[in-house]
Amino acid sequence: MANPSGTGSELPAVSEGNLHLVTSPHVHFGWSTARIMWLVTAALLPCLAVAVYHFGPGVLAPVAGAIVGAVGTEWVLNRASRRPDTVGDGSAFLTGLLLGMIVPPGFSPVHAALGGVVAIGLGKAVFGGLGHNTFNPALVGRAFLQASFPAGMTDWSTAVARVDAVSRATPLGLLKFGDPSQFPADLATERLLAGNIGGCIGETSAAAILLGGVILVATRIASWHIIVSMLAGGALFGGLFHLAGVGPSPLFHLLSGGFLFGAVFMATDYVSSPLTHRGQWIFGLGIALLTIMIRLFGGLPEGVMYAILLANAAVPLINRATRPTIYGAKR
Amino acid sequence: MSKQMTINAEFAKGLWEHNPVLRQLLGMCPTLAVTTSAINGVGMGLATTFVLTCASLMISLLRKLIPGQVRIASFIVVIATFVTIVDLTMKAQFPEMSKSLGAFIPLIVVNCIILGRAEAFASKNNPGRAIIDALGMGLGFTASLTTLGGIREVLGNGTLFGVQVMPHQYVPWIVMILPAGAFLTLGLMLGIYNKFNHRHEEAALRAARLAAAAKGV
Amino acid sequence: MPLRSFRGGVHPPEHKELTEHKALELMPVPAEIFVPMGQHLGKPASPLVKKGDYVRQGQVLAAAAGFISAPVHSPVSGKVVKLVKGPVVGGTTADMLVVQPGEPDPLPADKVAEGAAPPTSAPLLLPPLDLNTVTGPEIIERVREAGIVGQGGAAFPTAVKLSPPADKPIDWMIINGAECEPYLTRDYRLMLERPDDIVEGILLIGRTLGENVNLGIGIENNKPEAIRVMREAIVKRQAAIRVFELKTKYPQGGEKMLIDAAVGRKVPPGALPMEVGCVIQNVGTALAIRDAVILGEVPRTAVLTVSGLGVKEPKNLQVTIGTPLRDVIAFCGGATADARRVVVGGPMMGFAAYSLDAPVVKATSGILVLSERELKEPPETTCLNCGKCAEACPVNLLPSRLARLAELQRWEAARDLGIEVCMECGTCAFTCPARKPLVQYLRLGKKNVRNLPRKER
Amino acid sequence: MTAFAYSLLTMGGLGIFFAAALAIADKKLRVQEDPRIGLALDATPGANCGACGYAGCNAYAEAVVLEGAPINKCPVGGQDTINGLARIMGVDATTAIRHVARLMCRGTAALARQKAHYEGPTSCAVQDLVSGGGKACQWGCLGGGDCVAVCNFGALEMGPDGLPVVFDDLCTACGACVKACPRDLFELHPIDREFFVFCKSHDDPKRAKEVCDVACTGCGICARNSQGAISMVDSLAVIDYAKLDPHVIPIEKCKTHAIGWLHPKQDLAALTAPAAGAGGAAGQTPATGAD
Amino acid sequence: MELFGIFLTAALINNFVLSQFLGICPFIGVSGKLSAATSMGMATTFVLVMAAMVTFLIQQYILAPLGLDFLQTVSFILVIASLVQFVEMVIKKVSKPLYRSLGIYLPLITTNCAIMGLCLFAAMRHYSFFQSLVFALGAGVGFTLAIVLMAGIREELELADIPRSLRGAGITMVVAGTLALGFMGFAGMKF
Repeated sequence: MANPSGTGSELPAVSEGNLHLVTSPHVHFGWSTARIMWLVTAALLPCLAVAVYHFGPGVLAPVAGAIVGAVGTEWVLNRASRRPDTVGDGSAFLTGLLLGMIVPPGFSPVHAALGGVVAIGLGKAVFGGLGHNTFNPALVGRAFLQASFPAGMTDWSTAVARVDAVSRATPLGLLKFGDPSQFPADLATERLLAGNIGGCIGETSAAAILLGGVILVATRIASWHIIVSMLAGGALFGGLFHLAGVGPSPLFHLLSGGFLFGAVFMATDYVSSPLTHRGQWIFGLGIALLTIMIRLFGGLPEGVMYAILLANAAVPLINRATRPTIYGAKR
Repeated sequence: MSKQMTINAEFAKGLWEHNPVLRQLLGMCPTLAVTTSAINGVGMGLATTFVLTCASLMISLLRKLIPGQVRIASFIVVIATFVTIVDLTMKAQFPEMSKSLGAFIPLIVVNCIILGRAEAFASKNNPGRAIIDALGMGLGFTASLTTLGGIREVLGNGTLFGVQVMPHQYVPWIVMILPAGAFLTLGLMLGIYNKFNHRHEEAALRAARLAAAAKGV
Repeated sequence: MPLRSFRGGVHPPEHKELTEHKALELMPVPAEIFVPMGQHLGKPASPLVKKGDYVRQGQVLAAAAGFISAPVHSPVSGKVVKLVKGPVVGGTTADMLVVQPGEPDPLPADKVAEGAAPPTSAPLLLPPLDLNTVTGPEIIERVREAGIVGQGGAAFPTAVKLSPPADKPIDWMIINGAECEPYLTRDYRLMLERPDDIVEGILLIGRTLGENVNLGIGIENNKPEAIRVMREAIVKRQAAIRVFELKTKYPQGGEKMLIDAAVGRKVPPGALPMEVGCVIQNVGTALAIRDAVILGEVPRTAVLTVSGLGVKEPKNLQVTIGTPLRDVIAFCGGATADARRVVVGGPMMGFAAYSLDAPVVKATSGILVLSERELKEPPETTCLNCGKCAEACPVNLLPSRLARLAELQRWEAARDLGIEVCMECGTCAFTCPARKPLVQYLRLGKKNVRNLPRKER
Repeated sequence: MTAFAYSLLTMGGLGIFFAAALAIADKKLRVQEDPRIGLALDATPGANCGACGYAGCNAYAEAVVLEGAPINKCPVGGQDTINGLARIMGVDATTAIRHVARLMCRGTAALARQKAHYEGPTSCAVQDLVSGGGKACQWGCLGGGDCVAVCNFGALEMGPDGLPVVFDDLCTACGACVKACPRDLFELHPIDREFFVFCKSHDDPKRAKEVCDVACTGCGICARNSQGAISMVDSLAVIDYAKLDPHVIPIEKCKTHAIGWLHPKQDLAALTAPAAGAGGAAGQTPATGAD
Repeated sequence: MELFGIFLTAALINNFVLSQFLGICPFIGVSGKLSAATSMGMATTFVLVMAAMVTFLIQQYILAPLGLDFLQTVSFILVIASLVQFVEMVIKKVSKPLYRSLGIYLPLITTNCAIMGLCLFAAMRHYSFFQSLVFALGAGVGFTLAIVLMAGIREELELADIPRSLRGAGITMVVAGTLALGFMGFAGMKF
């Protein structure tokens, strides 16, 4: 009958006034924003490694420029607007790295840094920071660079290249402006996989990108729905036109240019992609269609970036159209 | 609008406080379209100011004669007349500028600033005030356009009023003279303008609180 | 047979190993108990005793105050010391009677001489009823009299749940043995230790719901032993009770999820399970009903799991209702040095206690003392729109968006997106990498949406 | 000359044609609208705060003109709006006494106890859902600043002591803070009213004293000495201002200083000084009802 | 195919709003709500087509034969103003909520340079009747596309934590700029 406890003094850590009052749930999956960002960064390393192998260590200069621009802007703007410091969550670093991977190998580091500033400043900070941006910040940065320095952004004759083969026009450029029959080797599948072709730093080797993609999907960071729908869309639309006698084979569409890189690393950006799987399928197919249209009928050799930016703009409408049916409700 | 402002205030309000571009967001189409260079901004601004001033004067003079129901239509006819005058004059005197401003000279006719001032101010005030108001608004418009054009010209071409101002190594950001650059620059300009005003408001609020606190003791 | 489940959900670490092998233990009655008048959903009961009264175990302390209410019985024999407002879990304060367990005062000599029976502290039981002859209405009446409430968490008065309106025929009564909340092993232990009594309870509940009701019990497949034992007990009694083996996934034990998994029916938004002809009862409730009918018992103790890395000796306990949390934790060896939070209920839906004086009540299913080691709490960042919450939400909502709408006080928009369907299971907040307090905002939103003027849909 | 004539003809013809078409359309399609609505809208301050009980200034203006809603519903516009609306509607202007918001709690961080470490969003409405938040008193100010957030006029600010401060001059008595406070601690009072019960606690005396130094414990001493102006409602003193004669209130008898003057003379200074650490701190934070 | 080219150019490649800067006022003013933006887009498209037809007739059969090209501005604006007023009356009669949501911007269609600009361009480029029609339709679709995309984004951004000084027109401009960058992908598109 005796009070078995005596007093609360036997409970040093959870004594009165020391209890934590928090809403349920009291356990957590344990993942954090920072962890996701750094894991994506890690998934990008194979691409970077291949780039260094093919283009030489000089490619690190524009990459570093973009990262410095992005992280520096994040830090400065946080300071200026008296918001909590968010450099540590890795998102600005990732944006910078992504941007660095999608400029030509010999791109000016200073201009890359400007791209980083634009990516974070106009792509993210004006919307209120991480999680609010409508567009993929890295692509905003790149679109800005593409429009600002059209010559620099299409100059593949990099001085840093170790192999001659890589300091050439991109396969897509050859297809659009050159005579593809004169460069059959550049259009071969195994070279597209290995990446010893002309192109932006991170996008040349399909194999390295796929490895990164496997990492992202296996860790369940990226939605495979977006990647698969975009690839399926590319194969479908590219294939249809190919059958109709327009354009190269669908496999070439998928492996060349920024298609894979866009599918794995750009379109899967959480913030600027749809919430639901159904929406993600529409999103991926839409990007694929736009890309193929721009590649085949537009004035530019490559259109992945524009396609993703335009699809980003449509995400609110897609989200609205694909709102999940509430459990038990009738459609 | 019950209180009469001083002539100075009437003039100055268009420059900053009620700046037609930055505050009232009027006349955005020419603002964005023609500001690829500072000189274009000046040209467009002055052309608009001329139309605005003449139309305001005319409408103010006629304000008691025009019946209410057809006033908008009459205003438009008056404005269109002056726009045609400007258009023809510029074609004759400044053919180059007229070319670079293109359709946006005749489009002054649909510039909301002009109709807006006609409706909100000139049709309710005497000719003197109407002219002051129109001049203020017109110069505010011109100043905004010139600033925007200047920024875009410097960054997008390395020049200001045609004079090279950026160092030789500078690679111009072509995007600045493209449509996207116009939107982005104006967006940031609006942000900076608002930031200034917010600072001002916050300071006023702090002062008011201090005053309230002082009185409370 | 494929495993039965539902869309969405998560797999939180179970930690059931801490207590699943520990047999139920009876905890001694503490020096003072605190019996709240409101231990159920609905109106608190109204006290029938006053300060200084001597009360017997099982005596009615407070009467039900309305249809959705339940009487409160004294868990012990002893003296009513006072009526106070004391701390409760999941709320601020509530009225409670403080009872000091003890023997009754001896009768004065003259009364003894008159031949009066000496007062006793033995439990006051209701007359036992016969399992084979008792009728449905009798059972419901007994359940109401005994003040039995649902053991599943919401503490809804069971008698009300057993009296569905005539226009809602019930054809499935399913016992919820999923126990999907991590840490908790109470239902598991009850199934292992009292399977025959549970079967009797199920049959009794079935009798209240008419001739055509099918009976079943759903158990997650992480409790194979419980599934085996229950199957044996059912066979032994030759009862027509189906055992549904369910996939282990949180919140498998949510009413809607259980119904979906077991019989494949979806409860419409805003409706109760009876809308689709189902009634769900908890294992503990079935036992309480059985004891009330066959033994004439009223709820005097609560069976609960005391667990978490912050308590020295995790246990499954039978605790006198009204025992302060402090005493229960102390009985389990006290808290460790790195204990940070005391949670009453499961870790996914339970409430953090702000005071260790708060008492155990009828529906308390667990007391968790969580330490720093298991409270993984990454820093909060802004929502990344990653959609993991939407993927996990068992009722197909967009929690991140609803929470943001609630944060911005846009109640109408939140209502239009179905915030009222949310059952606060915590799945979304569990998976959120941005560590947003989603449940808190959803709760805020639901409260304010309820207060919105009704709009015809 | 021909060009001139043609111009005249063309423009005249076009003008007449469209004028006629519009005139006919106007006849056929006209929607009647009371011109006074626009005028009434001009008379409102345009803050769209909803304090009048309508969906915004436009809705209120419509209600005044079309449904004859009372013209003194707009606390923000005050007498100006009333005068304006009176002129438009042709009715007498009724004078509104200026009101301001007052916080009925003095439980600063130093004077009121905490019961647990609350973790989560600071917003009061959210805190209140988690067992009433960290503050031990379940009636008092949570200090989350919901009132500050909803104030459109900058009239509220969180003070350093964890309670919001009202700036009388800026307060328009729109009532937004009254609605926002989950604990109903704000009340609108005439600006010259200085005497209040700064507590809303219905706790029993023991608990009230336990959780906060400045709580109304419900002892009733003020009521007994108030000649009927103060009554006790469920352990809380309530003032009937119609009967109140401030000079006979024995507020010095209130041990916790829960009842007293808005601008304290001595009553709170003595109590706060040791806690605040600096003498006279109470006098420097004006008009707070919270020092 | 040539008509399709005109349509595509007006709608995407030289999008009226994002690359020609026509119709910016309603683009900023009415893009706050998706429903209003949709109706604004439709109303504008309707007026565009009507105006293109009427001004074509006036240009072709009155101004050009009489050599009165200098009256273009005046007569066009008169036509447009009357048309818009007519549409306004119809909408006011048909749907009060629609009228309210479009609010003060309906009269502003008058001063919507998209309409005047379209008529001037069509006259300048000597489009035929059908070409003008398709041009107007393309411009209308382009305008609707831009304003609907923008409205979708802005409704979404209501949940965002945008810096105070950029709220409203500022962020709209930045989004429009990024959209314009995206639309550059259509440059040079030919079928």
